[in-house]
Formats: sequence, structure tokens, C-alpha cells
Amino acid sequence: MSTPTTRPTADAAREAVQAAVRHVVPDADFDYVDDDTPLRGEFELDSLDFLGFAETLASRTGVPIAEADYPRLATMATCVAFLTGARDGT
Amino acid sequence: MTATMVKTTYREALREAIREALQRDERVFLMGEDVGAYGGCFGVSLGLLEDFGPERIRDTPLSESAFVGAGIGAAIGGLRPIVEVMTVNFSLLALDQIMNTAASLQHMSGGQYAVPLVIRMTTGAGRQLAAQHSHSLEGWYAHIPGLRIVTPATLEDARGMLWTALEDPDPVLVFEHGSLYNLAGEIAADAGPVDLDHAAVRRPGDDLTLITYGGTLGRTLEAAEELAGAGVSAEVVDLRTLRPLDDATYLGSVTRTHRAVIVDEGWRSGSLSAELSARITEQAFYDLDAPVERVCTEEVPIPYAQHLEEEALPQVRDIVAAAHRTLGEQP
Amino acid sequence: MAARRRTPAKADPAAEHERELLRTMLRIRRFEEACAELYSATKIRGFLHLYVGEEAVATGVMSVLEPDDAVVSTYREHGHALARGVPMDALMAEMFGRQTGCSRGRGGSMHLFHADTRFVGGNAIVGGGLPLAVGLGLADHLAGRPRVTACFFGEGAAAEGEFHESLNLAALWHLPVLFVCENNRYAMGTSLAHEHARTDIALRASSYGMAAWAVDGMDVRAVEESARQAVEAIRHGGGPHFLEVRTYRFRAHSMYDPDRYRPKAEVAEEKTHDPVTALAELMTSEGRLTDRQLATLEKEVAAEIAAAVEHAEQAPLEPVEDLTRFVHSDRTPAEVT
Amino acid sequence: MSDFTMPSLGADMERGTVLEWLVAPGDVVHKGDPMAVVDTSKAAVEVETFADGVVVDLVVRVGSEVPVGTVLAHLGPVGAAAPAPAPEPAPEPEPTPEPAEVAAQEPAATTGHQPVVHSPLARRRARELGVDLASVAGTGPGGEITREDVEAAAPAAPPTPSTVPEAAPATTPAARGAGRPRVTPYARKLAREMGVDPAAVTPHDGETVRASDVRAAAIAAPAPAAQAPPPPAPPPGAPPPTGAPRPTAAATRAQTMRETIARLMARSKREIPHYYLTTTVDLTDALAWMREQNAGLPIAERLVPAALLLRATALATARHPALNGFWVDDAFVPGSGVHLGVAVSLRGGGLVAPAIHDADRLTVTETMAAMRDLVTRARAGRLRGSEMADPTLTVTNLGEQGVESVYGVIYPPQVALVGFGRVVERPWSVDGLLGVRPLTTLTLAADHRATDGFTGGRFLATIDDLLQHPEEL
Repeated sequence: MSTPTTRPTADAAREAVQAAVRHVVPDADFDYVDDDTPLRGEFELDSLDFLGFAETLASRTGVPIAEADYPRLATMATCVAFLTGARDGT
Repeated sequence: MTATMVKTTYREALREAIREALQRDERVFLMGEDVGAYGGCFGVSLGLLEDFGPERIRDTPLSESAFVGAGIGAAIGGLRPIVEVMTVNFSLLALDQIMNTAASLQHMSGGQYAVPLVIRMTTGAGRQLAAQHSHSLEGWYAHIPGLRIVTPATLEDARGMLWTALEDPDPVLVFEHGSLYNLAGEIAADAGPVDLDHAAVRRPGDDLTLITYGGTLGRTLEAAEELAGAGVSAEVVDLRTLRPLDDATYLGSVTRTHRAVIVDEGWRSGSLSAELSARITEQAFYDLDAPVERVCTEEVPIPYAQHLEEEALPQVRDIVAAAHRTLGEQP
Repeated sequence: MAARRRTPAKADPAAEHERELLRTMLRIRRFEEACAELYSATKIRGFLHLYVGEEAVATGVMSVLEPDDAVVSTYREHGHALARGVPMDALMAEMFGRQTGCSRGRGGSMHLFHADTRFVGGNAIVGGGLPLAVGLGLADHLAGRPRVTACFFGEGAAAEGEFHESLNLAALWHLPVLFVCENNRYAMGTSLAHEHARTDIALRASSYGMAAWAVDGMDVRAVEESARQAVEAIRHGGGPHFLEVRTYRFRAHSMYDPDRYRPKAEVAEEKTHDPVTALAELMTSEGRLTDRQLATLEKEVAAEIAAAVEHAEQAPLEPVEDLTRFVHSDRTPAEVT
Repeated sequence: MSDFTMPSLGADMERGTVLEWLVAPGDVVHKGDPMAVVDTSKAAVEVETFADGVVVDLVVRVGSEVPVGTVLAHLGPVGAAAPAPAPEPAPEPEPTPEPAEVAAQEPAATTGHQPVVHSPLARRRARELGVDLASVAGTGPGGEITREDVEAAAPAAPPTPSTVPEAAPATTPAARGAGRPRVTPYARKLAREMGVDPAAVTPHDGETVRASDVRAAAIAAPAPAAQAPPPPAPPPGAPPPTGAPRPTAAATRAQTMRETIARLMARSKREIPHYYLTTTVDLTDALAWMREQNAGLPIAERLVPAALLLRATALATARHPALNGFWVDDAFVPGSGVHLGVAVSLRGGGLVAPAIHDADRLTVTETMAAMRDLVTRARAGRLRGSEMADPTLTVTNLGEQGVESVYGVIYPPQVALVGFGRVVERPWSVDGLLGVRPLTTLTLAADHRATDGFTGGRFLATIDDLLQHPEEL
């Protein structure tokens, strides 16, 4: 995985999160999911699903995701913040 | 295990087996059309005449019935003949001796006359030899009680089956598929006799069982490889001995995989594949998760033209398609 | 020849020998007559091919063979088996399909085998025994044993490919085989002239480069003399020999045969050359056989047959559990020689 | 005095007809003389006498057919017979009268209520159409009921709605059972063993119920008491009927699966005397080790806790074979390997528990890969038959769904089920000090017929112990 030179925009990050969820839950419906809904609970992601979700997310955005980062992928809001590098970007 | 490996071919392995037999037992001799001066129609006995002389590497006239019968008589008379019938097609001229005499003598004499005879012959199609030189009749011979039918498909079996066959007190027919003679590979330098009682699992698998022997083993293994690419794990069973059939091995496999595809170069009707299918149905019916599939030769005298011959014979794609059918899938 | 008792004999060995020939022919004749009756009474089943009229052939040829020699026969082989010395009890038990039969009840009339006397069977495929005999000869040839294999077949076999293949092979390899063609003039119901463009079988055999001649098969002494010459030549490296023995079968081909294909007058005429009575009359006229001796002989033969029938009636059946025994050999390779 | 009888001239001859007498009473005959001409139905044969004597009388007339062994004539001793010049002349050999062979035609009428139906096709159509054959009048030969008769007797509309086009040729699989899928023998056997009604199983190819379909229907949550993923509503947009098993007619499918679970679990609770054991496992070291392994690994290769739990269970199972296998016919049959059934929830409802084969021989990484592969394929409907068929012990990880412990119902004929609860952080005493530790509750439901609590206890202790030394996994 190459080191990203650019971070996704918030919209791109949001889109990537949705795509990554749909990768494991093809019919996932985001219409009723607000930014603070826990994704694992909402979409019944088990640990393997979550692994697939994280994997897709990383490959789509180019943002490396360490195991320690998993807690930051809890909701749409935290995901977007993490991916766009709100605080600790490089 | 640090067995030294040597390069060999199916043809050379057969020749070494004959040579070893001639050396080990002075009662052994080879007899058949053009086995001596010519070196064997397929070159198997090339050079043996020079080493063993014309009494033991014995050319015969074109009299299949007489020299096969003479082999039977010589076996009763205390020798251990290896009779080469050039091809299975010509063996029909000796069918009376093979069936009415060799196979029957032991029983109809109430056990007084065993016939320790080995008859070798080439079988099979695939070389554009047309209808009269392309038969696969080993399954037909496997119909006959009193005979043992073996079909070496590997270098080890080509090297090892002959001696075990000679040790058998009853007639053994060895069918060598014509497409195998040039098969090359490595074999242990000390490779020797092999057992004739068991089928061999040539490739383990879980999803279905491909049952074959002789000339179609190679294609069946290819098919298994292709299936693996599609996520299907196919077990390949090489029957090795067509009579008596080692039921335990292939039925055990089918009982585990629940699906069977039989690949047999013989014609379908009244064939060995039919026998296998029947036995599977008789003995493993409640373990079948799909109807037994058979991949056989089209019911036609084998035509000369290459594309027609290819179409007539079992091909990898046919095996793969049959395998998928047992899985209830489109290939 | 187990059940045989010696008739009181003068010191004339030739006469004694003739009486033995007569005894053998009588044993065959009476045995087969008994078989016909037992067949009609359903004690014997399957096909029953009788040798009545042809007894001199088997008797004459077997007389000159050694115990080590081998005999390959046809499906009309009761006479061959008896003359070769297969015990009558074992033969009759086989006709009855019993365990003590010479083929344990698996062969019947057409497949009598007896390894002890190297009687390699009744072969019921016309011509099928010839290649086998060639192979037995080949084994002796390769092993350097001075043995002879006598191979019997009818003139019908001369139309089979195996006949020609085998004669050629035996001559080509110079094998110790005596081919005995029992020419009884009918291949089942087809007469010689209907079947062969060239009816002189011996002549055809000689074309393969082996000594071949014809002999009167109704005269046991002529058959014996011819066979003696042939066997001696073979045993001394003379290669295969061929005897065409001209004979006649007095009865139909098998029990079921209405015998429509040959004139009754012909049969009647041939019966006047009955080899059994011919020898008996000759010996009587020349003073080597008394009526009393003949009567004794008949009585002894009748007793032997009665005992054989009695044995067969009492003999056990092979247990059905052993049905598939002998499909493959019970023996290890070392035990098969 | 002796009898001259009808001889048997061949194995197939049971009777013979006297065509002609060649002798007359008073004639002296000798052994071997022909007595009569007999028609064996194959040929006319002269038959001989096996005895000498004088013909006393002829018992059977010319033209008579009699069984083998019947006395045809009597013979007396030579010289004993009266001269009897030509008494009662033997009947003239006249042509055999034609036997009165008017083979009575079978009456065509059928008797009573017994329908004459030999045609499997007619029988099948009757079954398909719900026609009572006893009520059908046959128009075929001998009153035979034909397919047309059955169809004419059928109600106007087929009793079961069928999507099969009428014109489908009889050879197409779709036409075989009027919409009712075929069931393979193995699937049938499996269904019986698992208490599943094969008729209620939906085949994934829309045509043939195979073992995998039965498994899919039967292997529901091994712990239905605790397992309660609410059957979700059918997903929008019905998928094509031949697609993956997952979303086909979800409501029906969920219903079927529900019924199967009901039957199977009822059987389990009816037949299996369960005992339950539970223990709490400290996962501190295991998770730390896992994080260490995962550090620097691409996401695709990282481990999840379930892989460690499975691995530990597999190793423990290999060491306690009494829990690994089946209770069949009142006896324990050990499994041929450690094939761990892994409960996988299907999106759209239901669970399957396919096997990881020989799980005890896999490393943690391989276990992880096998689990990922299995779950992916389970949800794509691409499980292999063998995976569906032969788990020897099932593991459920309902902790993923948030519960703290699961007391499962054993999936028959297996004899044990292992459950892992959620990993929770709790106060925990270690070496006399209190700390906060990640814990999971490990449970065992086991068949008391196969093992006792002592065995089960040691088994759980082994899993616990293994998880304390993750580097040895």
C-alpha cells in the first residue's frame, strides 16, 4: 500500500465509508443512519465484516489503518474525521 | 527416504520390467508378433532379443489365437510366458483362447489347472489410427471371471505391475494405453514390483470423486487442476486394476465426497463405467448428492480425422463440465 | 487303472496286451451305454456326446503314451479319459455333477480334467485345444523334456483357423506334439464333403511340413502301431506328427440329435466294422480269447460300471458356498508349477 | 418286467410326444433297439430301449404328449410273453391333432375396485394431479389406465399452483415433479438424520435439493435460546431465482429455516441430556499477542480474536476426542478429524455452521484465513458439500452479537457445542491485585450420554490454559 500523498475530502471519505460498508453488506441503506450511529451495531458487522470494512476503506482512500485505529472507525463522523486527518494527519 | 531418482519413460519402464522378469526367473519368456527382431511394435522390447536370444524373445506368426493359446499351454506346462498381443484390436482374434481357455480352465477343471500367464497389449485411441486400431476393450475383458485386468497409468505401475502379474497364479491382462509410451518422468532407481489389489488416490479432494484409469488419468488430473481453479476440490482415483475392482477405495471416496464422475475411454453402453456406476448406486446410493456422471467415448467407431476423433474421446472440458453438473452448477 | 483285475492269462504277452486293449474298448463302450441310459433317466444332464464306434482311436493312441505325456481332448472325451487312466468313479461322479467328480462337478461330460494323468481336458470349442497342445509342447521343448503332447480333435476342426495356426506354429517351432484327427466324417451333421474342399485331411496337414498319414480307426492294432511310430519319432526330436484316424460314430452327435443327416443304411453298414467286436472276433478266431474270458471281461467291466454309478449316486455335492471357488487359484504362485 | 419310459433327451426337455411306435406287443427287443419316435419339440428322435425283453403292451397312444419318465410301454422277460398275434393294433400314426389351443382371451373388464395401472407415467401423473386411481376408468388394453385417462379424470386446475410451463418437455428437470424439487439420496438421508423435512427445503439451484441445502436449512443457530437475530424483512428487489441461496424469497426461506430449527432443536432437547459448564477466561495475554502479531500487517492478514478462540478450541478438541464426534445408534462415534463447525449468520436471516476441516492442524494464521474464506463463501452461497456435512463439534461466537454468554443447544448428532461470549472489560484479580482485564465467558454444552462433566471441565480448562499462552497457539 503506497503512502498517501493526499487525504480524501470529507465527501470522498463519506463516500468511501458507505462503499466499504456496502462491500460487506451489499444492501446497506444509509438513509436512516446519522453521523453518530455506531456502524457495527447498525449493520451487524461482526469482527470479520469489520476487517473487510477496514480493508476496503484503506484501499479506497489510501489511508493506512492500524489495529489501534479501529476505535476511530465507530461512526460515520469519527470515520470521516480519521480519514481526512482532522487532527493527526501527516 | 533418499531414493535416487532416474529419468525414464513408460516404454523404458516396461522394458526394464520385462528385463528384470527374464533375469529373475528362467521360466519367463516373451512371445508375440515382432517382439524380437523388430523390437516390438511400440519399441517396448527393443534390444531384448540381443540380450536373451530367440528362445526367450520369441517372434510369432500372425496367429493370435495359436500363440495366445500356446502361452496358456506353456503356462500349464510350467513356464511363465509373457504374451504380447500387439494391440487389443487383434486380441479379438484370440478371444476364444483368452475367454474359453485361459479364464475358464481353472474353474472347469475343478482347480486342477491354474494358468499363470501374462498377456500384454496396447489399448486406446487418440493417435488417428481410426476404427480398427483404436478400441478400448479392457472394460470388456473385465467382464470375464477368472481374469485379472490391470491398467498401468504411471511410470511406477509400468515398471512394477509386470512382476506382480507374473507372480499371480492366474491369467493377468495388462493394458498399456498407446498414448502413454512416451510418458517421461522420474522414477526411483530401485523401483520394483507394486501391488495389484488397490486403486490409488492420485489427488486428494473433498467435493467430488473423479474415477478413471489408464490413458485418461492424465486428462482427469488436468481436469481436477482446472476445477481447483474454480474452487472445486476434486479427488482423483486411479482404479489401476479393473478386475477385481477395489470397491473400498472408490466407494470410500464417493461416500466422503458424495459425488462421482467416471471417466472411461470405453464406450458407454454396457461398459466398465456402467459397472462402476451400478456399484456406486448399489453400495453408496444414500450417500449420493448428485446423479453419477459418466464421461465416455462417443458411441461411434473411432474416426480418422483429428477433429472428429477428439470430439469422440473424453476431453478435459467434458470432465470439468460433468464435475460441475454434479455440483448443481453451471461450469 | 485302479479297478482292474487280471484275467487268468497265458504267458503270451502279446495276447495279454490285446486283451488289455479289448478291455479298454469295452470299458468305454459299456460306460457310455450306461451314460445314455442315465441321461434318459435325467441322472446326467447337459450335453452328452458319445464315442460309441470310435473306441479304437483313444485306445490305440493312449496305449503308446507314457505317464508323463499330456493329453488334450475334445468334448467327446469319455473314451480318451478312460483310456488315459482317469478313474471311472471320478468320471461317473463328474457326469453326475458331484464333488468327487474329476472336475468337482464343474465340468461335466464336456470338461473332464485329471492332472494326475496329465489329462488337460475336454475342450468344448472345436479347435480350441490345438493351441493349448502347442503351448504344452513349447514348454517341454524349452525345458528340454522328452515328453509328448497328444492332441485329439475331429475333422470339423480342420475348418477352423486355430487348426491351421497351430499346425503351422508347431511345425515352425518343431514342437513335440502328436495331432490326432478323429475323422468320423460328420461335423455334427455336416458331412466331410459338405465342409471341406479337400477331404484328405492328412494331406493338408502335411502341407505344413510335418509327417502326416491316415489310418483305419476301426482297427485298434493299426491305430496303436501308427501312434507308436509317430510318438517315437516325436520323442526323438522328430517334431510334430499328424494322424488322421478314419472312424465312425455309431450314435447320433448328442442325445438330442435326430440323426437325420446320414442314411440309416450307412450307419448299419459301418456298424458291421465295430472295432470292439472286430478285435474280439479276431482274437477268438486266432485262439487268443475264449468265450469264457470274454464273458468274464464283460462281467468285470459291468461290475466296475455298477460300482462307479453307485459311487456317483452316493457322492456328495460340492457345497454351494464353494460356488465361486477356483475362479481364481487357491494356490500360491509357488504351488502352481 | 421293466418299463420303457419317456426319456429325457436334453436338459430343456420336460415332455415328449410319441409320434410313432416302431414295435408292437409281442416283439422281442434288445438293448439299444429303437422303440418309438418321439417329438421333443425340437426334433423327432428315435428312442431306444435299455433293456432286453418282449413288448407286453403299449401304454401311450400315438399323438399323446407326456412328461419325461412316463411309462410308454411294458417289457416282459423273453419267452414269457404269449404269442398274441397282433392284438389291439397300435393306433395308426396319424397327424397329431391340433391341440385345442384357443387361448381364452383375458376378459377386458376390470374387477371391482382394483385399478389396472402398470404405467409408471400414469401413476406419477395421478400423484401429481391428485387423482384417485381407483376412481378412474381405464381405456387401455385390458382396462389399463393410461396417462390420458388420468388426465381426463383430473380436476380442471392442478391442485398445486405450479410455475412449470405446461409445454415443458418431459425430460427437462423442471417438469419432473410439478414444481416439487427433487432430493438427492444423500440429502434425503441427511434430512432424516437431522429431522428435516426435505420437501420443505429450498434448493439453491431451484431444482434439486442437495445435502448443502439440507444443511443450510438444518444448521440453524445451535443455541436458539440465546440466538435471536430478528428475521429481517425481505430485502428490496427480489433476486433472480437461481442466484445464491442467500436472499431467495427471504420470508419463505426464513420460515423454512425457522421450522427446521424448531424441529432440530426440539429433537436435541428431547433426546440429548445436556449438561452445561462455564468458565471465565482472561484474554489479556491473548489479545496483546494478537495486537503484536497484527502490528505492521496489512489489514487483510490481521487476526481477529475469534481466530484465537477457534484455534484454542481446535487444539483442545484434539486433546479431548470424547467430545469430538457423534452419538449414533446409542453409541459414540468419534469424528474422523477435528472439523469445527463455525456458526455463521446469514444476511437475510438464518445461520449455517460449515466446517473448518482438520482445524487442529492449522496455524492461527491459517485458521484465520480458513475462517475468513468460510464466512465469505457461506454468505456468497458457495459452500462445499463436505463443509456442510461433517462438523464434529460446533463453535458459536455469539459474543459478536453482544451477549456475554451462550448456553447452546447441541446440534445432533454432535455431542458438544462451545460458546464464546462478548469480550468485556471487568475487574479481575491477578496475583492478589485487582485490575481491569478483557474477559470472555466460555461455555460448554455437552451430551451426557457421551461424556461426563469431568471430561467437559478438563476440556474448558485446556482452552483456558491455551489462551494464556497465545504464543504456543
